[in-house]
Amino acid sequence: DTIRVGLPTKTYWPTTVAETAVRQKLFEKEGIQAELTIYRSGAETFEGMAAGAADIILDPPSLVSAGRKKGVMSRIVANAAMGNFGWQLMVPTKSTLDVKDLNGKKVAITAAGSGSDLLALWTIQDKKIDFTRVPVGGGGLVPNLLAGNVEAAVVYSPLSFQISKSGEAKTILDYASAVPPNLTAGWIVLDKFADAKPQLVQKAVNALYGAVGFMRANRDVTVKLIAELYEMPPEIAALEYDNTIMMLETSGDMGAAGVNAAVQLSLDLAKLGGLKDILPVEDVISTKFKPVPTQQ
Amino acid sequence: MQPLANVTPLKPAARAGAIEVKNVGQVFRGRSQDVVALDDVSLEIKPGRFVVLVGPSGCGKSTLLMMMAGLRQQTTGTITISGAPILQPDPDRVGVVFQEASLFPWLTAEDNVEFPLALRGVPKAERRAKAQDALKLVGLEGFGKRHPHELSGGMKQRVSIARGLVQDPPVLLMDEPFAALDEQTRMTMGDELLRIWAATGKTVVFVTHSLTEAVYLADEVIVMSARPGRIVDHLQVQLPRPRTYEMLSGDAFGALRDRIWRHIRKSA
Amino acid sequence: MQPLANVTPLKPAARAGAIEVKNVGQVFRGRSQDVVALDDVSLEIKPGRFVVLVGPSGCGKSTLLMMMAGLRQQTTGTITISGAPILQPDPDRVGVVFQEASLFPWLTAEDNVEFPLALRGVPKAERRAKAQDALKLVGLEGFGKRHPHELSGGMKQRVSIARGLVQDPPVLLMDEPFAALDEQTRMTMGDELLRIWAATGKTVVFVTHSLTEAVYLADEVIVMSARPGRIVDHLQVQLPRPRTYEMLSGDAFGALRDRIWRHIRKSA
Amino acid sequence: MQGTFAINLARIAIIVAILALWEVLSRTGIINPRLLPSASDTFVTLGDLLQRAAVQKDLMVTAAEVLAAFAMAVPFGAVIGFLVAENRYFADVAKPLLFFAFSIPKSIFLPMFILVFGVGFAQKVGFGFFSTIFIVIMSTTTAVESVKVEHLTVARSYGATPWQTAFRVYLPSMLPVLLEALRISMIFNLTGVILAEMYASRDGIGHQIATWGENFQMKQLLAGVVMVAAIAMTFNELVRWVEARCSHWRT
Amino acid sequence: MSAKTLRHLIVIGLIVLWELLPRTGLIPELFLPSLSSTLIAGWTDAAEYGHALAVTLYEVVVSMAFACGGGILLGAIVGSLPRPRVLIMPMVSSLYAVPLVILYPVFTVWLGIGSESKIAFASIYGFLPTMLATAAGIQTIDPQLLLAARSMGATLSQRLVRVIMPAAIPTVLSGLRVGGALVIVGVVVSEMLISSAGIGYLISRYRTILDSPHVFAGVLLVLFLAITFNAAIRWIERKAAIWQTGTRAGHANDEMASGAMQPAT
Ligand SMILES: Nc1ncnc2c1ncn2[C@@H]1O[C@H](COP(=O)(O)OP(=O)(O)OP(=O)(O)O)[C@@H](O)[C@H]1O
Ligand SMILES: Nc1ncnc2c1ncn2[C@@H]1O[C@H](COP(=O)(O)OP(=O)(O)OP(=O)(O)O)[C@@H](O)[C@H]1O
Ligand SMILES: [Mg+2]
Ligand SMILES: [Mg+2]
Repeated sequence: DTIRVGLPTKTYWPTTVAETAVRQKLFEKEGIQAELTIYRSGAETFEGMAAGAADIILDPPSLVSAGRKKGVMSRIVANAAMGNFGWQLMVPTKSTLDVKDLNGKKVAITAAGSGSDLLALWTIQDKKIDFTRVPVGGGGLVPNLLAGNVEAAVVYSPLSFQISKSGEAKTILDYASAVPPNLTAGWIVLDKFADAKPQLVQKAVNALYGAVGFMRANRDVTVKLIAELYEMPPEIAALEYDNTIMMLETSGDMGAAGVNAAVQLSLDLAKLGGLKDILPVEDVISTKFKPVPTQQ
Repeated sequence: MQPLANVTPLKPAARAGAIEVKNVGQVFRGRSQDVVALDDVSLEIKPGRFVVLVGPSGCGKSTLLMMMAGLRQQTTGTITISGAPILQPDPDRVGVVFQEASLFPWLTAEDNVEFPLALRGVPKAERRAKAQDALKLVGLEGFGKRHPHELSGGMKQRVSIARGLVQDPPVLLMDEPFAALDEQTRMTMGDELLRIWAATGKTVVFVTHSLTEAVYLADEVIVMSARPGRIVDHLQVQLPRPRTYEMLSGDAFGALRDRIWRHIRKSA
Repeated sequence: MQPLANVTPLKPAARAGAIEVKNVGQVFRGRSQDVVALDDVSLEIKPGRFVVLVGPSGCGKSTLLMMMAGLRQQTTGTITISGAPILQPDPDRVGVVFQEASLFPWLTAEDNVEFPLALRGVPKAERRAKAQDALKLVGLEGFGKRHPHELSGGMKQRVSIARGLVQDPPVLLMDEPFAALDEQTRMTMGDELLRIWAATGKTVVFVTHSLTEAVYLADEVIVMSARPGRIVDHLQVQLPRPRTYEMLSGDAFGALRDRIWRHIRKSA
Repeated sequence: MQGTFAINLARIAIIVAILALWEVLSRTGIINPRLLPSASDTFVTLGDLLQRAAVQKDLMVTAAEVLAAFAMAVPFGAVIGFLVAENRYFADVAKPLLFFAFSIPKSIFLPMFILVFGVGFAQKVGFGFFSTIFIVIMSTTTAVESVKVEHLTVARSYGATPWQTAFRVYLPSMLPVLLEALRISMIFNLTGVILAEMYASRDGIGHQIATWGENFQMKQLLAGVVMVAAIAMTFNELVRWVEARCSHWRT
Repeated sequence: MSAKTLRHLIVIGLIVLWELLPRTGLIPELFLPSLSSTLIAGWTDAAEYGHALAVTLYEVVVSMAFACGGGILLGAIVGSLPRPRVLIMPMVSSLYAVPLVILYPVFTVWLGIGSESKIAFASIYGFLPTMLATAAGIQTIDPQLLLAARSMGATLSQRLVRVIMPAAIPTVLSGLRVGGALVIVGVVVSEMLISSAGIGYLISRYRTILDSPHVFAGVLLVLFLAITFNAAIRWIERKAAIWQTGTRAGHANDEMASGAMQPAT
């Protein structure tokens, strides 16, 4: 059997997880094959799954909720991350602005409605300030920040580490710690698929969580892998390892205590971004699969 | 496929080359008003005849030729060629030399001449040979490799004549083919044409403005009047063949020429 | 701006219309070989003369006219018109009627005739009047609203002549303007042309293949030979003016015609 | 012919000037070199990238997709364009519809292609085809309209079959317009395939470019852009070469 | 059946399919929401869409002026002058080969994220095809006509306006069609990539949150733009029809030309 894994963007930790699982032959150990496809963003990944081009994907709960409204029946089967690790609000190094000073200013986000938009909206609400969110796309974040078109930007990892390391920008707000823990991303499968091939799903999450375990245990190998995948110097890869990979959920159990609340919080945050129809938590998660990490 | 039992050949040999025009009219629908270019034209041409069509400018000669070639549908009446009505161009029955040379600018002179042969899939060597012959006939030996824009007006017209000749259909329609030629070339080409015609037994319909040329070449001369185009005279030229330049000054010749001239003068 | 003190008018009235061609040659660079179209042609035409150019097809008549009009640069030699060399088209000095009608297909006949006037900003009413006159002159009254594709070959040529006439330049170059016309129309137009010429004192250079027409119209006939184009004869036609059709059968006329004919025969 | 040398010289001069400007702007810091790495750096990076087996494979994949899409879109689009130009009825029915389809950004339909083809070769080719076909249709229509009626009449009088008319009259007559269309189509095709690769893929050069862009790896991004541009330009030159061979009869 | 009827039938068919395919579940609503839900989505947020339309319309009109005006003018010049042609054309078409969509995010650095960058992008996007089509069309003009105009002393601009333009009008019009359509696409795509206003912005925003009815409401607006533009071109075509007599378009009613159509059918 082959499981098709859909990943939103290449330089995002799920890619590292899935790649590790492939390279360490964890899928094979589970007796399955994996095929990795990289999409351009979370929404595209979700569409890919809806179109039947991916079996298991990583996305935030909000998309699951929105998708169910549109007739795409899917659920989160495993909890992947409980925070926005590596996501930071950044300003150019020379800038003296602090978060509060951003009132009335312009802040770059990747796209309206995206993860970065949600974080920007959260900032507005939490810090009781108001600024204009400017969608500039992933490729436009740093150029526009450096060129001064925007005063600040919500930057994802490892780009955030990269530009702070290079001295081009500095962090004024680290969302990993600032935002209360919520379920930011989970592994998602279609209900249909989960019903038809529960074993395959189970094996896939086993392998993926096996990979998380492996990465935690093998720093050097993983840093090297990140450096290779992202085409980045090892220092940045090491930062990525320490600040995101090490923060990932190791069990993934959706039935664990507090998960429901974390999902609820995540959905509430999404409401800020214009998501209209929020479904009850029970409808977007599935507790059927409890990952049993594949052992090396 | 089974052989078809009752195939009637399109052009029974006896009638090959016969032209019959019956009550043909042509009306052009204009934006503001309609133009009656031809009105009730009827004529019959026996196979193998050399017929010259004359008439004042704009009387409908080209239009009549286009209809005989199947390139334009008449508004009324019927046109029969080699025994069958002509409804669309049929190069096996009719060939045309247009009033304007209309050569393909992207082809050389010889490729232009070869064009109709190429369409029929004549092998390269054979059509090259035929094209060379035709070009030689019109006095353009050695100009085969030139493109139309490198030729003079008269040369282009001659290439166009050569293109009409290589086709070798039983009926050849020629619309003022010699208009852009000097008198000497014109005479030579006229004689060549007569020679080919005599040798092949084609029916030729030839438009010209030169009355001398008309009488010199023709078995019959059809005279048209203008607006709307009608046939006003149909003369038989009984002069013996081969024609000679001496005949030009003969009385019979002069009389025929004068008779046509009087028609033209009246209607132009 | 200050008035300029020493402005010499481009065309001193005395020389307006004079044409001087000195040792002019034209070589076309071909891909494989070069073509010498004209070789060392020299001639002088006094203002107000009616000069006819004859010669076998492809001898370089059109090429010579194009150079006189400034539309093509000669390879060697100089051409002077109205006292100044002609290096580019100058409608104040020279007008051209082309061998191929070259009408603008998107303009009606009258708009085509008005075109040169419109270029100079002549007011609408005035140019309309002039165009109507010119169209009447060429026998196309009532055809002004037609587009070129609705006209016969001869009609197009006549529109083109009308277009040349409205320009009214001191020198008029006409390249086989009557080639597509029937004999009657041709004669009428020839007479009209002579009338205009006599009334305006223009210099006319006229290319034709009809030797009768040449002698009938000309003050002088220039005969060219082919490949490479050279002037082989330059005749003065001393027949009195106005010319009449009776002259055509006179001895003087016949002699001139014969002389030209012999040249053409030799070189074609 | 004597001008050819001068023109080539002028062309080279312009290219050198553009590269020099690029280099100077970046080196002197008039433009932040982080945003616009210098030409030399970009080309060094390009050299490195081209050595990588992964990049070579991606290029091959993209090239295969582009060629497949092009090979289908051009004949198919040309035939439809031909029908639209020559058949009144067909034109009246289809022209406005085709035009509307042409005016909608094609990327909106990317998910549809995933729905139908999944993610892979067929989907890239399908989308490349879809992004190209409309411009091919519209350009062919333009090209056909530039053919002279007299030439068609002559061919008709010789009893030319539709194929003969198409290949012996239409094709040579509309060649300049058509080649221009080919050029533009190729660019649309390339962009379409790359967009599809950026959207969802496992390999292909668009996949790489997307990553470089999101990672703010300007050197690699520019090198990638140069790579794609080079492919398109090579094709351009190929078309120009054909054009030069076929259009010498034009003065 | 008349062409118009058939076309209307096709349109009606498409509309019915649009409604039925999602309703019957043959296509998930995420990919194609039913027409009715799309219309409802558009209607409930009419104000938002109206504002976006205004922004996009402004950008489209300005870009159109640049792309079509500039494209035709430069195409005419380049097409009628052989020297600049051989020099410039290869450059220009090579330039077009640079995939601008990829570089667009970097573009915004210099042009800002407002309308200017959209206008620049869309102008370039639509400019080239217009220019190339015009230039290529002009090359098919009968050189004899230009010669005639020159002999009558037509200046370069007169030749351009009075000979080249009318002779090339069918080609130029089709170039205009292509260019105009591309301008619309260019504006919307650049808005989708990077912007905070306009139809493209709405499309990509709603897409990110998987709100497909709102996405397609935006697509409908784009279609509306295309229909408007098409109507404008049709109007110009009718105006230019007088010029076209004698060309192929003008011959359409002529038997000769319809006869010439036979090979195609
Ligand atoms: N497409 C058309 N639309 C309208 N009128 C036309 C069209 N074609 C020809 N005519 C008209 O039909 C008449 C006959 O034209 P035709 O070309 O047959 O004349 P012709 O006898 O060949 O003249 P010429 O000797 O000058 O070539 C003319 O009055 C012309 O204006
Ligand atoms: N652009 C060109 N390139 C090469 N050769 C040319 C070109 N134009 C004309 N020629 C050649 O120059 C010679 C003279 O041509 P020209 O058109 O002047 O002849 P003409 O005397 O007007 O002939 P006609 O009476 O047939 O019109 C011809 O042999 C022709 O082939
Ligand atoms: Mg005629
Ligand atoms: Mg000539």
